[in-house]
Amino acid sequence: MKDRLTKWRLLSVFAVLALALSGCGEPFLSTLKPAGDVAKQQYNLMILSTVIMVTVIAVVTVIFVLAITRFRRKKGDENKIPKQVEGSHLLEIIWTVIPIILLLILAVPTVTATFDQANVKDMDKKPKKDGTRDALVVNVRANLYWWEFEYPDYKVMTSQELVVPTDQKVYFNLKASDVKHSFWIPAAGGKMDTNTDNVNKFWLKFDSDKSEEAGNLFYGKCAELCGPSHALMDFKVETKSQDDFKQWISTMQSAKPAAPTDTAAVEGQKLFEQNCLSCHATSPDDSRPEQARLAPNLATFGERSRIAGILDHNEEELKNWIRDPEKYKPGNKMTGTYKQLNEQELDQLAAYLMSLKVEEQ
Amino acid sequence: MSTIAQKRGFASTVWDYLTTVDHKKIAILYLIAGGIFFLMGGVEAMMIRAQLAVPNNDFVSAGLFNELLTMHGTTMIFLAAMPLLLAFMNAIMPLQIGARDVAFPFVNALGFWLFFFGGLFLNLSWFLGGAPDAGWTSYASLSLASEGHGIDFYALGLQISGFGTLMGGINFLVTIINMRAPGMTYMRMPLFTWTTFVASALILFAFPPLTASIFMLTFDRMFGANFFNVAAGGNTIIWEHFFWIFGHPEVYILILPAFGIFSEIFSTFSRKRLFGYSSMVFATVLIGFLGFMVWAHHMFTVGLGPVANAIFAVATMAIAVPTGIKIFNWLLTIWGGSIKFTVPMLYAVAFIPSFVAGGVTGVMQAVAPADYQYHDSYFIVAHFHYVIVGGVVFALLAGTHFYWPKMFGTMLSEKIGKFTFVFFFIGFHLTFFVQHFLGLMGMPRRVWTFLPGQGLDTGNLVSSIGAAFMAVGVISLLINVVITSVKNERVGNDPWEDGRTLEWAISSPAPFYNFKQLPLVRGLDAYWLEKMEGKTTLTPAEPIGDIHMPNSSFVPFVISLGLFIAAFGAMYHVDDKAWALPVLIGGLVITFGAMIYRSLKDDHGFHIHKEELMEENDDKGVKA
Amino acid sequence: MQAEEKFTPQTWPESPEKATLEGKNKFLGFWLFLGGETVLFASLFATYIALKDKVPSPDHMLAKDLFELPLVFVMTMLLLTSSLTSVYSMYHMKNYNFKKMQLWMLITVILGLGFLACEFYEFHHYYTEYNHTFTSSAFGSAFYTLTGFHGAHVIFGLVWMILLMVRNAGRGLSLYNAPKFYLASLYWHFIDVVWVFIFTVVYLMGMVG
Amino acid sequence: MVNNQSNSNNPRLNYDYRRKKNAEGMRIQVATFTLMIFFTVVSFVAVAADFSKWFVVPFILLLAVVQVGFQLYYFMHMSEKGHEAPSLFMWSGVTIAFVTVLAFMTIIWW
Ligand code: HEA
Ligand code: HEA
Ligand code: HEC
Ligand code: CUA
Ligand SMILES: [Cu+2]
Repeated sequence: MKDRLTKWRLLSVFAVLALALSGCGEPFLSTLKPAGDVAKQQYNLMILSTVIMVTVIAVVTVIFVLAITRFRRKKGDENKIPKQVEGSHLLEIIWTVIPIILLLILAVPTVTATFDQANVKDMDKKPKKDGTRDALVVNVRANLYWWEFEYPDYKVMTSQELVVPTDQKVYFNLKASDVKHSFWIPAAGGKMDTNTDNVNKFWLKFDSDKSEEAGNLFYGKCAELCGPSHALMDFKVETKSQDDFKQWISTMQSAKPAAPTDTAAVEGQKLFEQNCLSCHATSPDDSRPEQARLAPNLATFGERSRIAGILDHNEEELKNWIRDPEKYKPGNKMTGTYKQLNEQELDQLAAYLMSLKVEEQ
Repeated sequence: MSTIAQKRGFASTVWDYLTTVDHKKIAILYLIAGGIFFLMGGVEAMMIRAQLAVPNNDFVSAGLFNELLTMHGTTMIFLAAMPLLLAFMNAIMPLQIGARDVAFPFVNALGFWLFFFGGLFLNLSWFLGGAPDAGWTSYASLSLASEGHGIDFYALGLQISGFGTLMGGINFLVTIINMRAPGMTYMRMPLFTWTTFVASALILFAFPPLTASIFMLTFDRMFGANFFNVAAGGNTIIWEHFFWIFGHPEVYILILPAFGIFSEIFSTFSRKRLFGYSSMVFATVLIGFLGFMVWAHHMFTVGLGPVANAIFAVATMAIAVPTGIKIFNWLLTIWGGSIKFTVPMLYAVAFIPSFVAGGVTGVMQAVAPADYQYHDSYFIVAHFHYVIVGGVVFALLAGTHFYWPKMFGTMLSEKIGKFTFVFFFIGFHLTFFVQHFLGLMGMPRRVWTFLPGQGLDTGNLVSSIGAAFMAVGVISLLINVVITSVKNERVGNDPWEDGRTLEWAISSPAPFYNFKQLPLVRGLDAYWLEKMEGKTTLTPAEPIGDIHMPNSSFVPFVISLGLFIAAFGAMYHVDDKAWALPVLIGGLVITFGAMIYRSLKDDHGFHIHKEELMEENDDKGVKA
Repeated sequence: MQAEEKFTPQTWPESPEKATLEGKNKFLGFWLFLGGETVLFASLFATYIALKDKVPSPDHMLAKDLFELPLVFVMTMLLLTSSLTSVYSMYHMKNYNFKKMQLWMLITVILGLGFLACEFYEFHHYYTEYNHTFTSSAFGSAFYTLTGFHGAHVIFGLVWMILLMVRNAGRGLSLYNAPKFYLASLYWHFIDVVWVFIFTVVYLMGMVG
Repeated sequence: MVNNQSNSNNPRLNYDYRRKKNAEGMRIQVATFTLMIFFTVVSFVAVAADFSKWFVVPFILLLAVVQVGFQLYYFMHMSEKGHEAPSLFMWSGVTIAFVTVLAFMTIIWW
């Protein structure tokens, strides 16, 4: 009877906590609204540890409050000398053993989850004859302040916006090309550093229902100080059902170079070729070597949700960005690398860039 | 007094402090210098919070923000918290063990001046082309990429002040091992002395890895080496390991002395001996030991692999056990006591729930997979400010009030002190509690600004308001200090009336030779034992005799100054400045010249003669 | 016991380095310092091990191609022997024989100088023959930092001993300077301890691959 | 306290004894030295003789450790009394040194 009572109590603590915590944050960003297996497992660990910790705090607080209320020096006690107690073996054993037990309870799932989340064996399974594998692999390259996502098995490349299928493990190869960054999609799971020394590997999974709640668009962050615009090194994750994703891949693979019809855009294209093409590519199958890929691939630029990861996606902001990128992302690598542009040229460039689309081509 | 005489008085006071080797005066130097750095770090924190109060703010620029956060962290840890703790160690520890002096008075002074010049050098970066901006951790890829001289200031400044700290550590260790009064066995040492001992041992072993890696950073940036240059075969993870092999013990270097201060305060104001003294000692040593085995918990996301992550996760959790032992021992110390809520006691009492909250989030972070979420988010910021501010800074504030009479002979106002406490306490929780949730909601740390529409606005505003409360608290403390110093009401040996350890048996402040006769220690809480037997003074262990004292010396200042000068040479050497190399060499010549001078010149110190001691008929020292 | 007191071999205490409080403090403090130095050198060793043979391109020299055992053997013998001579020096100090103490310390210094000369030759050789420099690769940086830190310790130890000998030449032994001589000799032994690991880990293991 | 000098108050009586003890100690030192030289030679020979790497590396490391033990305990007198605190701190240093080196050999692999 008593047993059930404590169990019930514990459960309700869990429930209340989970409720209180999940009231927090936005579904596209918060770790408290886990949208996939990894995040969920981590969330469960967070809840388990929080419950233990709240218990610890509660015990300490109770003893503490009792002590400071009951034993305050009262009027008339000025000369009272309390009994000088040396210690108590029994008590000391109790408060050594109980924490050890609590920590063991915590340690077991910790170790299991650690190994679970580091399991990327499928990634290294031999590619099939045609060079592809079952596992979906994305190569992530972090750069001062932009992200590149390459789908090596499909020869497709995007920047700033990662596209992933739902309900399927997505494996990542992570590295940085200049300084260290860290790849973090809070709602989908914990972060992993992109080192300059090596390639890190991990996986994430996106739940379709949760993705829908988040509007199929998650926020990604750079979580390692990397310079002035570290705070602005955001990216977005677009989730698609597996079929839609396959569709998307094949559209990307067959994307034709943009052929604008609008006169302004045609002029813009010329300008772009003169000033910008040395860094930016406009087709998703950019075959240049990594070192030559100095800037985000703009093949899908017209379909993005943000400019440079942070600005609203419209022509006005686009022109602002091209006019003075430094103002929006201090220390970025684009500032001052192209000629001064007048308003008309900006309009033309904007028209051209906005016409860069793959899916609605 | 004529103005001329006063001026000379001032100049001679300054000279006195520049050359002093008296641990009590060095303590005051540490207190002042550390206090000033604390204010600077605090002002930097206020600017950080001002910038983050609202989204898309442009109160400071992105570059300046990175400088602010780097200098805030570096200043607070290296130049404020640690030196302030060293101040209390210097002021109190030798008195607690009944020593006339520290083991190496000269080295003690040298340690201070190295710290001081290192800190000065670091902070001059603000005026000489920009402060370091790669975070206090200064991870290698970014710190090599960072332009200007900011990181050079960081490397050289920390190197110099690090030497100073190392010397301080060795000095305290030898003092405690060799200079205890008769009868002061290890297991009768007050807890603050014990924690000083363990923290000093941590300094001894934690600083060398930092020294080594800072040398590497210096060589890479200034002399063309390739330790961290991946293109030439280098490896940036080496820096991360070294930084944390140092960095984790460092946080225990900070918290252990804080624990010591609280132990003294709890037993004093509960009028009870410390509950479970021997397990407290044991826990202290165990924390120190474990502190060296867990550093990779700062690197869970680096990609060390599941085996390393699992091992370090479990090892980290283990530290909760000895820390818990301490917490419960304190609770049982006040349990059944007669608690008097003085200002120091208020901080001590507030420390318990605050620190436990911070400690348990530490254990949550030890859960490696969950830490993939917490790492480099505001959750971490919340964790470490809970333990550092709720632990270390509370201890510093408590210690300031508690030991003020012993250091200066006057009592800080309890009224203003309570005001300070209330504002600081409320402000602290306001500022940092919400940061847990900001982190969980996806806010990375070290961000210069944040965009609206991510659910982060309210939390940040609350946090900034809290910071303002803390500032009010700190300012009221400054006012308190000024008022108290102006009033200058002298107090006696044992102004708190319930002092238990040796320092409360001698006058406030202590005479420069500390104890006229070395006391005989007959148990834990030596002075309390005597008081319980109705005595007001200690039992002497020796007849009055000549006391040997060290001579003052200007050499420590000069040695440190030399390194300070040399650092400029090393730094500007990169810019191909013609004067840089001569300055580097010149500075080193000054340093080594002063060292050689010191070793060639005999310095036997001087004696205070028995007769002079007998003449002083006041209550200083021990009466026969 | 007073530092300034005059002694005869008969009254000279058994452990002169620890006979005064100052001496005792110095003795302990120096040992603690050596404990810290152990960790410092361990850090450099760890770095060396991690960066061994890490070079930007294949045309750089690796450990195997670089090191020459005969020279290292000579250096090792010089340093090991100097460790023994410094033991002799301390033996005579304990017997209150100032002259012999100075003499053996002088021999120690000469052996140390011999070691340094070899090391300079070695570095020079790598620089000029193999273009293996401090800045040429991560391997080079780690190698020169480890061996160079050791070399700097040798130089410091030599200067220290020479200064002690010169300064005290006319004064004889006292409880004031005995601890100083003792510490210098401890320091010298520690330098040898480090060298034992350097020749094993850097040179011998470098040859093995 | 433990490391007080022992018998300086009756020096004459101890003089001869101490002389003898010092000389005896010196003999041990020389013997130690001989062993150290021997170990060194063996190490160099083992490497020069081109044995298998898997044998040589642990072997010479072992010899180095023993040699350093000799240095510390005999040349630096750590075996004598009055060295409790030094050995405590040296051993702590060695422990941390070992952990550091171990970490750098195992978890920095790229
Ligand atoms: C004074 C400073 C201090 C102290 C004392 C601590 C104490 C602890 N810290 Fe903290 N820590 C920092 C300062 C400190 N830390 C700093 C500055 C950083 C960030 C550095 C940076 O990145 O810039 C950091 C970061 C940090 C991390 C890395 C997070 C990350 O970046 O991803 C981790 C991970 O494990 C951690 C863990 C711990 C643990 C387990 C303790 C433990 O020692 C806590 C133990 C205490 C308790 C647990 C409470 C009392 C115990 C009981 C009442 C018993 C019962 C309890 C249980 C059964 C749980 N800390
Ligand atoms: C001992 C260590 C210590 C202390 C005491 C503090 C104290 C405070 N810290 Fe901080 N902090 C760190 C160590 C510390 N900190 C570290 C290591 C980092 C990480 C840095 C990094 O990422 O690299 C950090 C980072 C850090 C951040 C995160 C920055 C970021 O990631 O972008 C924030 C943000 O809120 C912050 C806030 C504060 C605040 C509000 C206080 C307050 O408690 C401060 C209280 C002090 C005052 C309020 C003083 C006020 C003084 C006056 C008003 C002056 C009056 C002046 C005169 C009369 C001359 N700190
Ligand atoms: C040095 C090479 C370089 C040149 C030349 C250059 N850019 Fe960029 N561009 C960059 C980099 C780097 C970024 C990423 C900036 C960031 O986010 O920090 C970028 C970002 C952008 C973006 C936002 C991309 C996105 O994915 O959201 C646009 C749009 C853009 N550039 C347009 C232009 C135009 C138009 C020109 C020519 C007039 C140009 N760039 C010339 C390097 C360059
Ligand atoms: Cu990239 Cu922060
Ligand atoms: Cu830590």
